[in-house]
Amino acid sequence: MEFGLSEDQKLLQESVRGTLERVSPLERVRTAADKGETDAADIAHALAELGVYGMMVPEAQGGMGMTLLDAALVAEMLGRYVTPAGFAATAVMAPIAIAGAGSKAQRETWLPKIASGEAKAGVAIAEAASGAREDASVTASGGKLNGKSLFALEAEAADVIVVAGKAGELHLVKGDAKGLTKVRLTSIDLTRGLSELQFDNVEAEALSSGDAAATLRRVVDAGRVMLAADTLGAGWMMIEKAVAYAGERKQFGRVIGSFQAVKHMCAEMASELEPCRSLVWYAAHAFDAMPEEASLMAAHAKGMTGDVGRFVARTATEVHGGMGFTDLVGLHYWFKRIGLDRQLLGSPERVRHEAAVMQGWAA
Amino acid sequence: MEFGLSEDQKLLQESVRGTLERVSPLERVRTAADKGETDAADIAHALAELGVYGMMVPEAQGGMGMTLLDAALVAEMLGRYVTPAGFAATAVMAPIAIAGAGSKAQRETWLPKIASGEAKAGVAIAEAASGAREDASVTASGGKLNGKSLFALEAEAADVIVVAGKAGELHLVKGDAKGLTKVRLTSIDLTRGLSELQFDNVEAEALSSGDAAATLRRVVDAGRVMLAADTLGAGWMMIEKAVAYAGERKQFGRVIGSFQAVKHMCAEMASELEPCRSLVWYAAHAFDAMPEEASLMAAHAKGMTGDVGRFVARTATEVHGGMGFTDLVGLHYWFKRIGLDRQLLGSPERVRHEAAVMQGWAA
Amino acid sequence: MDLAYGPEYDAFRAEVRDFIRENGNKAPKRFGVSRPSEESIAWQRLLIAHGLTARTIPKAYGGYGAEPDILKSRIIAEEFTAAKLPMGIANQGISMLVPTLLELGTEEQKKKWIEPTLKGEVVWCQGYSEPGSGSDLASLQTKATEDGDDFIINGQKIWTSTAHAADMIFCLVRTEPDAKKHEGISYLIFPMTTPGIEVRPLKTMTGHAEFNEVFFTDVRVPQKDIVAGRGQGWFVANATLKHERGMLGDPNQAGTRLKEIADLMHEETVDGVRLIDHPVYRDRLMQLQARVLAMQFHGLRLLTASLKKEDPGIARLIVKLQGCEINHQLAALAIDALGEIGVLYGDSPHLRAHGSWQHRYMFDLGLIIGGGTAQIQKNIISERGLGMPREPKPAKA
Amino acid sequence: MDLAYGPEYDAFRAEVRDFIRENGNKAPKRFGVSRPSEESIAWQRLLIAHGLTARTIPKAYGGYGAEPDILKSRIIAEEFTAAKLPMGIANQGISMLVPTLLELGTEEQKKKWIEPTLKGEVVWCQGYSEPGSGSDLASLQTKATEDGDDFIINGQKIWTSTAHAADMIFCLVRTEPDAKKHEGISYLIFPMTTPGIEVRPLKTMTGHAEFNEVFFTDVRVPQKDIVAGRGQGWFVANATLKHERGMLGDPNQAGTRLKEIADLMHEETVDGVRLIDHPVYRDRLMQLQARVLAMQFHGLRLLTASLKKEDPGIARLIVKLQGCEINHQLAALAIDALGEIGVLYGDSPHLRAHGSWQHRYMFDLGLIIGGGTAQIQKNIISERGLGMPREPKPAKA
Repeated sequence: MEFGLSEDQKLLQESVRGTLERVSPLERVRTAADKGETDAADIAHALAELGVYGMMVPEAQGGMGMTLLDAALVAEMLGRYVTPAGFAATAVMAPIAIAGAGSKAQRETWLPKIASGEAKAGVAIAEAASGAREDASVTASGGKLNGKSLFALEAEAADVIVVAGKAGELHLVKGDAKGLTKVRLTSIDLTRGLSELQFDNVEAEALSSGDAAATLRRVVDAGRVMLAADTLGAGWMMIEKAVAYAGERKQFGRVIGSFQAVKHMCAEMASELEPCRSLVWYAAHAFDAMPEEASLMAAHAKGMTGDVGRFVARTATEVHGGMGFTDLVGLHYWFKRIGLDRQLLGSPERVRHEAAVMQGWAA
Repeated sequence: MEFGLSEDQKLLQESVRGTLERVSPLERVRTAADKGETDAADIAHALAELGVYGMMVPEAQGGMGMTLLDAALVAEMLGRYVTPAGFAATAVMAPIAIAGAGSKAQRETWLPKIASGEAKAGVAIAEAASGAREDASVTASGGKLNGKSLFALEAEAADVIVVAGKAGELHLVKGDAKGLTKVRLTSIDLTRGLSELQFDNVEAEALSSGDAAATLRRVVDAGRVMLAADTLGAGWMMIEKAVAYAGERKQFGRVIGSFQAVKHMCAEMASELEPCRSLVWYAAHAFDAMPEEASLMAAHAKGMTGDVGRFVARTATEVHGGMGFTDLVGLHYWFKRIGLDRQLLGSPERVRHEAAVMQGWAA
Repeated sequence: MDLAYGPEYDAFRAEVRDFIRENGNKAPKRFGVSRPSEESIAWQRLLIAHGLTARTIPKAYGGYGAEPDILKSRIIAEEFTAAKLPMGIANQGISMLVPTLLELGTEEQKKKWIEPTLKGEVVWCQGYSEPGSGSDLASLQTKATEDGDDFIINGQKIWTSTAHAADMIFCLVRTEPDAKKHEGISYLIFPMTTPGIEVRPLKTMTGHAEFNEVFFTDVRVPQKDIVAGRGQGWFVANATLKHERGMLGDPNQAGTRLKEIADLMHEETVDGVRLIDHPVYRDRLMQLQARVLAMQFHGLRLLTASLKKEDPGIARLIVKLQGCEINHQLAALAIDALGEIGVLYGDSPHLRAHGSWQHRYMFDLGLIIGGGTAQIQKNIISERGLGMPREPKPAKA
Repeated sequence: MDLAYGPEYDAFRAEVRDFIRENGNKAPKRFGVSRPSEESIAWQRLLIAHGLTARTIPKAYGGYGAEPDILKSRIIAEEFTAAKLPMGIANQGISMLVPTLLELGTEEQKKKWIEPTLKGEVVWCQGYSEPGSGSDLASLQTKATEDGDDFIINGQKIWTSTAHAADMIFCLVRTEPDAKKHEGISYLIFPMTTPGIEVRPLKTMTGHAEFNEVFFTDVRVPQKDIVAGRGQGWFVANATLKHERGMLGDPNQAGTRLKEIADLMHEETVDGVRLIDHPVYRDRLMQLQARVLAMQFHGLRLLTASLKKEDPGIARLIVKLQGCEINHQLAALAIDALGEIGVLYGDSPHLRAHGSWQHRYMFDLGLIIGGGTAQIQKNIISERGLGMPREPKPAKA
């Protein structure tokens, strides 16, 4: 019985932390945001050296076949350092899709390249995960895709994209396929890549070797856990920054961190966010070891971090007073990262409804 | 243009306040609660002398034909002093029902007696106002009522009871009618009377001179405004008590009211509750002067005071620390009064749904 | 209770409507972001001439010279809002400097500054906050040292909107270093062209530079350009800050926003289902509607108190806290219901309302913090509104 | 991550199940409200004999004498909960006094008190809080004045559960009036039959007298009945309070409650529609499910930290605050969804679950306040958990 991180996992997280502290400091994030880099090459290179792109790729395809909990620890650090680099789609969701429902050829074509970081993968499943807006949908016919998918993750410069079709089936599309138009969507969070994909008779391969619907479910679950972990990391960084700022900033002759109101704001943030860590860990572990609980726990992890994240983002900003509202201290990068996490792959309201459905509590 | 109380209204409220301070102090409330008195004779007598039972009775029937805003001011004071006396049903809802849908004979039989306090009236409309629990309903056939109605207000010792039937029609039943069984329902709030009415071929007169459905709507609206005002009064008393306690109680060498956390709790209570006053006033005034807005405003006044009331009741108790949890300071009488207000005649969730329906925002 | 305005005011309302019908086409299309456009200035003059703005300011100082009448001001506002017309120039010179000079300025100061300010010819900025003095404004450190008939100013201000475009600044500086902190401050007015002033734009979380930082290096200002005397600056500033706090959290604006969200929830769908048909979002909308209505009626109550010259007590103190919070929550609901569309920003495709929901969500958080943080508001409500004790002074360490 | 217990523990679990199967029928039907019933005492002896309670307490003092093993304790708890069997006697003597004596008592004290306490023969109450000393326990005023070999005790305690039925009290008294407030307190144990003790029931908002007040008038107690020496009482009490705080807000209890509410929402209807089909209530249920699950897994995390003898840091400090709040919110949801039925109480017809949702709603609010108010918890979390500064001491007025 051990509900906690192994020594290896702690080492993994520390090494990612150390690397990101070096390659993804605030100044670098700022430059990337200003330039519109959502997958900064230098940072991606450092991540490749750490091997994170191969974490979820099976060993048979040159990856490390690690667990979703391992990936969640990385996602947490990426959130902590608001790192402008792809991960959830290319390193987690796409490999799960391809390993889960790809043919041998598909697996062998893409997974080794993804594992090495040589190829990047995007994921276009927003309609399945969060519901279709603007009636977006992708339909397949005769090996060709038509329609559009909004809010594709890390797809802009991707070599290959996993696309969910209207019936819940999965497709693999090359990033440079003819008839595929990628339109960048700019969100509040300039550290991550979102696009609209428009399909005009785009050649696609079906990902149909396994149970595609079950694989899509796994992809969504994994994505939700990644976003939950991202918020966990970003949220704790905001708390630490708030505590540090409150320990320096003086007003009325005292550091503001000695005012009970400020202390209680920090205490409330910590006591709301810290239980999320256990839920994220459990959800990730369930994905790995207890598949029958995985979807419920992923939904709850996503929903709870979404709501708690909002509270933390707002409260930490308030603790910073006017400084929190400026661009000077850059706190808003975390605020916006958490804001994006909340809305992607199912809002708290939606995932709670799904959680009810899973338990037979809603139709 | 004047959105506020007239001098007469201020005098009315002050005179009710003065009387209740005298006749309904905490010790009296406690005795009444211990004895199961929910319409204490001495207090009812004092209220009769103030003329409150005739407020909503038309002048033609010996009443004063006052406004619902006047009645709300009285209700606020009754909440403030957690007064164990009937009012909302006997002095407001029943007169509105009888005056609105009663025949000349019915009006002249009952309204003068209600106005003088000689007769007391109850109201059994919970199924229409909050939805039926346990499939309770009352059906009429050949001038006889059958079925049951739960959560009847002030009905136990009433001389006459207004009963809503399954189709939204209204009936008048004598308190001592044959076949009528009244079962006391004990709630957390021992200052107010709730009962179950069981009808076994009970003789009833239809209240059918006007538009019964519209009258029922008016009765519900008025009742909701009364409960909202009750919570407003009870809530402000809790805030005042919390502020006073915090100004006396010392811990760590300071009065606790000088701790920022305690001050902020009090500030939050006040800033949540005080806007409710304006909403209650407006809802009452709409009932009197802008009937097209009346139901929406009554619903919102009930819903908002229900939620804010819960926050105030809980927070004021917390400010009192352990003392608030004991019976010693009697704070719980207010806590429970607010708790009952919240659940009667439509919960916040239900009235919000109704408010959406009224605006065509929900089916 | 009487929500009608009565015949005199109905007549006045008719006059305002006449004006709007006849002149509405002259309203500026381009307002000017920092400085009023020529169109705006012409419109402002027309409004003043008809008593529709600067209404109660004496003619001698360029106003219309009417008696104060809150209802007439409200009627003007209601009609202009209904017609979707701009009310005239709104800037800190007009809202804060002019009332201050009227109350506390010398005759010479009034004569010199009020008229051109009203007419949009002179643009002001406000030099109050400093990086080290936010909630604790009285601790400000910008120094004004005597040098003959002048002061030499050194220091830094922050949150100075329009500083980059302003002609003049009204500025709090410490002139009496040895006095108690509240008593050592003076209120000075001087041109932004004075040598030694540097303005740097201050970008906020919204991505825009809505504010500036202003740096003073040996800025020389005549001592006579003080308002209300040396060491009086704290009291002058509090008089004007009161105006500013009253402006924040306008409940009618919240009503407009609520309506916009209700419309949006009728138009937008997810999986083909309208957002208004999602019970959980709808319930939030209804909760907010109750709160918005309550604050609108609360506004009527405060208006009535003003008319009767009664002190509304705690009812006034809660407005900023409640108003800003409700606005923030409204924006949050719009964002949430919009799902991923709700996080789009900048010039993204699929943006709704130019990204204004996200902008408001962030800017309203700025307003919760600015002009007295929510924590300071709660201190004020508990101390002044509820009579609770101040925190004890800390013992010297 | 490994949520399995492993073969050794699986075997242990099998033993526990065997015990339950063979002896479950001996579990007491009547527990005794304040004093354990005879059935309870017999059950307790049986459990001790099998190492199912008092497991790690040395045999010499009446326990089972096993090595501490958190997992085995957990397995016992899991199996007894699953079988809906009582775990043995739970009272403050066993949970607080026994660990204190084990750690700090003299050999004589251990020999004399632990065994009869474990066996339910001696019932204790706790004399810590005073009317004037709630959050600020160290300010307690009950005086113990030396008189020869004795102390003479005068003062008052409050929140003393089971005082009316207790044989003994463990009590904090001020023995050193001239010492600093934390250093002048001693921990004394004495019989409740000592002359001069008066117990008055303390009714709470729930309508029940779950607690008492205890008054001391010239109560004579031998000085030797101090635990851990004069002036050490504050440190002794903190050691035991830690146990109490850990007990509050058990996340598994919350899981049971959540399940009960989900069941209730499936059974109860309004206008014929099941409560579970009301999206707004259902959404609240789902929100609470996430929070309950998070705290359950948080409990696993703390358990793992204990197993590894690691300090879980802030993770431990938040348990009371979160746990009590979630329980309170669970009760609130049940009440709200039940509508008017939710406010019924006492012996009313139509009552659900004997009125326990209302009772819990109020009692859980008491728990939020008791054992360190939410405000004190937040002070602790910010100071010990986040390293934030203490509030400065106030200057002398």
